[in-house]
Amino acid sequence: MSVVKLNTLTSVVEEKTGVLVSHCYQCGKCSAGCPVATEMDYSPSLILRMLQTNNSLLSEKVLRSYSIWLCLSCETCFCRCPMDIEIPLVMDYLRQESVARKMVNPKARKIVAAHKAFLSSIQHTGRLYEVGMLAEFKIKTLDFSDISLAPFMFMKGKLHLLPKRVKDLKSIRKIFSKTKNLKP
Amino acid sequence: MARIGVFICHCGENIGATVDCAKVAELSSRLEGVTYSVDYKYMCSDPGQTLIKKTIKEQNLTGVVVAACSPRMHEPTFRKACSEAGVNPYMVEMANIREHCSWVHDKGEATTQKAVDLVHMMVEKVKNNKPLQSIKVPVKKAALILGGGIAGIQTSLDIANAGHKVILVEREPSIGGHMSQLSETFPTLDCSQCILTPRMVEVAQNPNIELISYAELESLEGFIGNFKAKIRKKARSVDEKACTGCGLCTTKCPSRKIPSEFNENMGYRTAIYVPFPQAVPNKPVIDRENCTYYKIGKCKICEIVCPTKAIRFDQEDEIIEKEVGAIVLATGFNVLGTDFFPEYGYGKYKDVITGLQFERLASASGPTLGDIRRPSDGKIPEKIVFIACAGSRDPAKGIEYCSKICCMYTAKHAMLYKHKVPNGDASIFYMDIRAAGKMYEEFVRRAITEDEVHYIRGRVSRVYEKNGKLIVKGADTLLGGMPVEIEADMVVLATAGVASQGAEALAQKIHVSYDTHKFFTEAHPKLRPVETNTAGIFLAGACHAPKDIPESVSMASGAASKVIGLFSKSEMTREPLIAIVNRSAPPVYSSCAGCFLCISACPYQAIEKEELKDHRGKIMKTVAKVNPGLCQGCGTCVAFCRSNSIDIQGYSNEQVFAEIAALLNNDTV
Amino acid sequence: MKLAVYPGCSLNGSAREYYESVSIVLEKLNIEYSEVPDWNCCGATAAHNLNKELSLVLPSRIIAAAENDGNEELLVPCAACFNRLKTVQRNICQNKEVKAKVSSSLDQNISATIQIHNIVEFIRDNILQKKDVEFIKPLHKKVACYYGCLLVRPHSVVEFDRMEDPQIMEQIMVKIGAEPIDWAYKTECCGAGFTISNAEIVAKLSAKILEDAIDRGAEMLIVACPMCHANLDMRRPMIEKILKKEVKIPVLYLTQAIGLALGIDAGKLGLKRHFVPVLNI
Amino acid sequence: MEFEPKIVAFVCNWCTYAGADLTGTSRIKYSNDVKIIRFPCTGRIDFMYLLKAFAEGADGIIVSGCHPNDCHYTSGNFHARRRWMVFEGLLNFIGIDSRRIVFSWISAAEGAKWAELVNKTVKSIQELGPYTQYQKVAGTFKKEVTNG
Repeated sequence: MSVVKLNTLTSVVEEKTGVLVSHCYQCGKCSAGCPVATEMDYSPSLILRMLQTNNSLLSEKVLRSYSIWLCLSCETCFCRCPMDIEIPLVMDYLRQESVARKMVNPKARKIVAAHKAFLSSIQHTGRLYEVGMLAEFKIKTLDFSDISLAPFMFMKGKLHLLPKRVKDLKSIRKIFSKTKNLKP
Repeated sequence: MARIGVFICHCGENIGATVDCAKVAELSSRLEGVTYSVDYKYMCSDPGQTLIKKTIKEQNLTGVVVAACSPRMHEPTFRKACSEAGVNPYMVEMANIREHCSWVHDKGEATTQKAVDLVHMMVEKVKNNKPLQSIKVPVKKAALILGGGIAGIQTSLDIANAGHKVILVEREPSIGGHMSQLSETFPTLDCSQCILTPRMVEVAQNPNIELISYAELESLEGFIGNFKAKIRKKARSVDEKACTGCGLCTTKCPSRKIPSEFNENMGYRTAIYVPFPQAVPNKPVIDRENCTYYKIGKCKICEIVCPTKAIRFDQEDEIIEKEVGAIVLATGFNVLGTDFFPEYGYGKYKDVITGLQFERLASASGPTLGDIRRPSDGKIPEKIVFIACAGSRDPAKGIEYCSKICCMYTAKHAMLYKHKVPNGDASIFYMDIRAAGKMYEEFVRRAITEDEVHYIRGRVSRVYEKNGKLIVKGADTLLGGMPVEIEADMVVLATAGVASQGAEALAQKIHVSYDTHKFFTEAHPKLRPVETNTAGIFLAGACHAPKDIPESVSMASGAASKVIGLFSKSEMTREPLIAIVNRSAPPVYSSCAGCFLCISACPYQAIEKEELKDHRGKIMKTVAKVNPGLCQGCGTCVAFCRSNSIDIQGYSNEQVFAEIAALLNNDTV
Repeated sequence: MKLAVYPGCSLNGSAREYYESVSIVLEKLNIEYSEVPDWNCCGATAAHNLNKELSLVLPSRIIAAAENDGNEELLVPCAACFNRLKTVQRNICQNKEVKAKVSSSLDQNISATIQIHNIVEFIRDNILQKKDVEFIKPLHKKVACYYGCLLVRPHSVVEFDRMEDPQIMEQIMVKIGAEPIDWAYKTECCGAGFTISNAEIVAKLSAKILEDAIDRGAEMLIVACPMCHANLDMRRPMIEKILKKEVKIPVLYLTQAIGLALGIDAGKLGLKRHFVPVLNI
Repeated sequence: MEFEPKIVAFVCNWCTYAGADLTGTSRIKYSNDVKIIRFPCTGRIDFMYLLKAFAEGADGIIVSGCHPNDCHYTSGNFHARRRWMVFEGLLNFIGIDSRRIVFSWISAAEGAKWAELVNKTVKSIQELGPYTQYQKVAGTFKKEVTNG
């Protein structure tokens, strides 16, 4: 006896992550503990509530929200949730969905850029090449605010000019090709 | 030749929607021995029962099968109906085609076929049934009440006032239970002790009530109407008859720094102590763990000062045996501590307390004489935060159920605080306000509107201490989950109500069933709320589930009326579903070989040896004999018997074999 | 038991002093180990934010490499990498589909049965009981042990003791002669992956942490995560702006503190690489 | 189509039977290949019944009663367990596949567990396939046990 599910964002989230949004009874404990809730446009509990409504307009608001990108994956919400709802997993999925549907919140540009720069660096060297990563990030975002840090980092020997590569780069490329990589 | 009638019930849609009842009736009519079969919307209804009675007479049936709900629900109903129409009630069986069929399978051929099979099974069983006469047993008209909280007190008084003997057993040195710890009670705000203590005194003075305090049930034997209870009366180290309760000993006792259980460890007591001034009985107890004499062998100051020489250091536990006809469980509940909640400080912050501790602070007889003061430094809190559902509705860290009483007592706590500290600031973090009860909602509204208690809908994520303040990080979900941070002086957790410790052990000792949370289970969730599945044992109060005072009291009176009903006859009838050892004419007398394995198997000592004599009185054979008064019909002996000489009425070998054969050979229908 | 260490990218770059101190402390404790051969990045926050599958496969390659090299134990000093590796291991062991997916992407069947340790519990198990280790220079300091998120959460994955108020670092600190303080921010988030992408938030959160530590009289912070260190150490200028005061409290890696107590020279422990000078030790 | 095993469940009236009632009250669906025979107590169950059931064509059997210590009659379930230990050895000895008999404790509160047990058993019996071997020898058996 299987119930036919609407193909809403909510049902997809529940299917892909295995997290049951419907279990949330809106106690708000996640929002209470979230370190960045004050910066968010919608608090974690509100995001879950919006998903619960199964309403397409609200679903789009969720995907366009800044909140999903502000989430630090610090897991505080999950470890205190009385209903054991793994919110960070939901956030992960929503982020990927919002990129896929080109709905990334403008304020999150820098964050996404940083993530992408990071991944492309790995794709090319197998390891994080900080200089390359920073450079790409700075160029993409035209944000040179704390470029001043770099010289210090060199002085402290914290930055290598040349990347340290993984020898067997093929395997890395392979991994990227096999895991439907999003264009960096 | 058997003439069996089969009656198929639709139970409205419950069965009718999934099982093709007409077809079941049609197919069963083809079964050998079935003379009549019919389906009907509601068999248990009055017309339904009349239909059965009418058919019995018209078809002069010898046996009846009713295919409907679980026999645990309506077997008595139909057996009664049939016996009124002249069929022996034990010639009636029920096929469970609702709980075990229509409700658990989807509509379809297979489900209908299963219903037919279940009917077939019962038809074959009935063919092997024998008419039986119910057994009469005497009833001992005395009741044993376990637990002397408000529920136990109410039950005892009701039964005693109906003129029956009552033995009230209380684990603690005094009766009164949790209610005696409360300050005021919702929704009337009248003082708990003022309404409770008179009842406690009544108990002490009622000639029909024998109060055994500081005691626990050791063991229980027997069955409804005829229980034998052993009660362990713990050594008080005080001769209760000699002691006048003058209290001199407690004032002179040198070890004074023992945390007081009655004050939820917020006050101190002495080693020889009375839990609280209005205790009943008002006789002290020596707490041997903490008494200097028992620890190092000297002191005995209490003995020296006692004017009536009532101290008995050598006193030992005493086992008291009682015969009772009924038992009422009123063992109450417990509240969780603060230490199981990591995010609220693992119990390391002194000023994070439980609701029950707050009751003691607010109580005029409490450690602070009614002032609300912080346990840490005795300051009066200017900002206080109450956290509802601290453990309740929290499958992750607490329990999934709602503790029911917290919404109300938290509102009350906030009110009491505001009355005592008018300029203070009280906030309550809640998820829902469950105030269903007479004048309850009004009470909560009063807290919000008149006493200006801030209700914030949201749960608290964390509490931590900083510069003597408790930082409470919560959220307001009505503002979209906006974080709310409060610097409080004191935090009160409405911790969950859970089963009292030892509940599981007790349940196992007396064989009543209990749920996953160790609360005792009632016989039927709706129709038999104060009975257990064990005949003669009843439930009162919070040992069944968290309850407030009025609910506990009404449940207590309910249980009492059940007991009084049982005691209204001097003997009661029991189902004859018991074991019997076969007998036959000389020279065999019985196939029993006299190995008496059955005696060792019987949990009720219901089997004894019997000497069979010939007409000259010469002993021919010694065989087993079942005492029908004691046998409970578990049938363990039957499975043990190697010579098939002992069998159990209603579940005989013939009946079971017939059932098995019927179930597995459904090709006939 | 053959032990491998997975340093991860930070410990090779911005947090090299952490690796330096880890290596030298392990040496001092006579614990033999080898680096995971030809290791790659675990994908960090970026991967599980943008590409779930990638975030599963990258760490598996590391686990596989360690296992293929015949190791039974894997020490991961970086809390972030540790968390990723543990998460993936749990996924592989509990979910057949994941296991299949990962194996195909790696062209090999991965068992993922290797024991993965974080630095804190590893040090506890190898120091607290040991009699022969000598702390010739007890660290007579009031220290605030900062665990952050990834070491202790989620409990179901990392199974760290007492997630709301862990005590293991404190036990270690007592052992090396320091005095751990009781404070409120030991498991609050510092801003983690936003180090470069959202410095404002990092500064805000890190400021709260440092403030509480200072208010309660801590003389230094002890951490076990390169990201936490970067945020608490490198972001000082912004933090000082927020708190409107100088904040000079140094931030040491757990292994650096232990190293000092073992009498190892500050330079060898990479203490000179910190932005906030570690004075008078 | 898949083979539908015939499975008989011998259950105690106080725990498992009530538990199965609860499964119904909570409307939890389960396979209809299992049919229940009600006993006052698992202690009542003479293991001859199991042989009888196999003889009559059962493919699998469930025996279920109260959890240890919860027996309505103090110790019936313990007797049943002890007897089962002995009996299992006998079964293996005479070559009856004891995997076809599932022993379990299910309380009156465990409705969901009953549904689980049924479905699990049906699945495992389906894997074992129909049980015909024993019925061959059973003819003689029937006579012997039913004369009791």
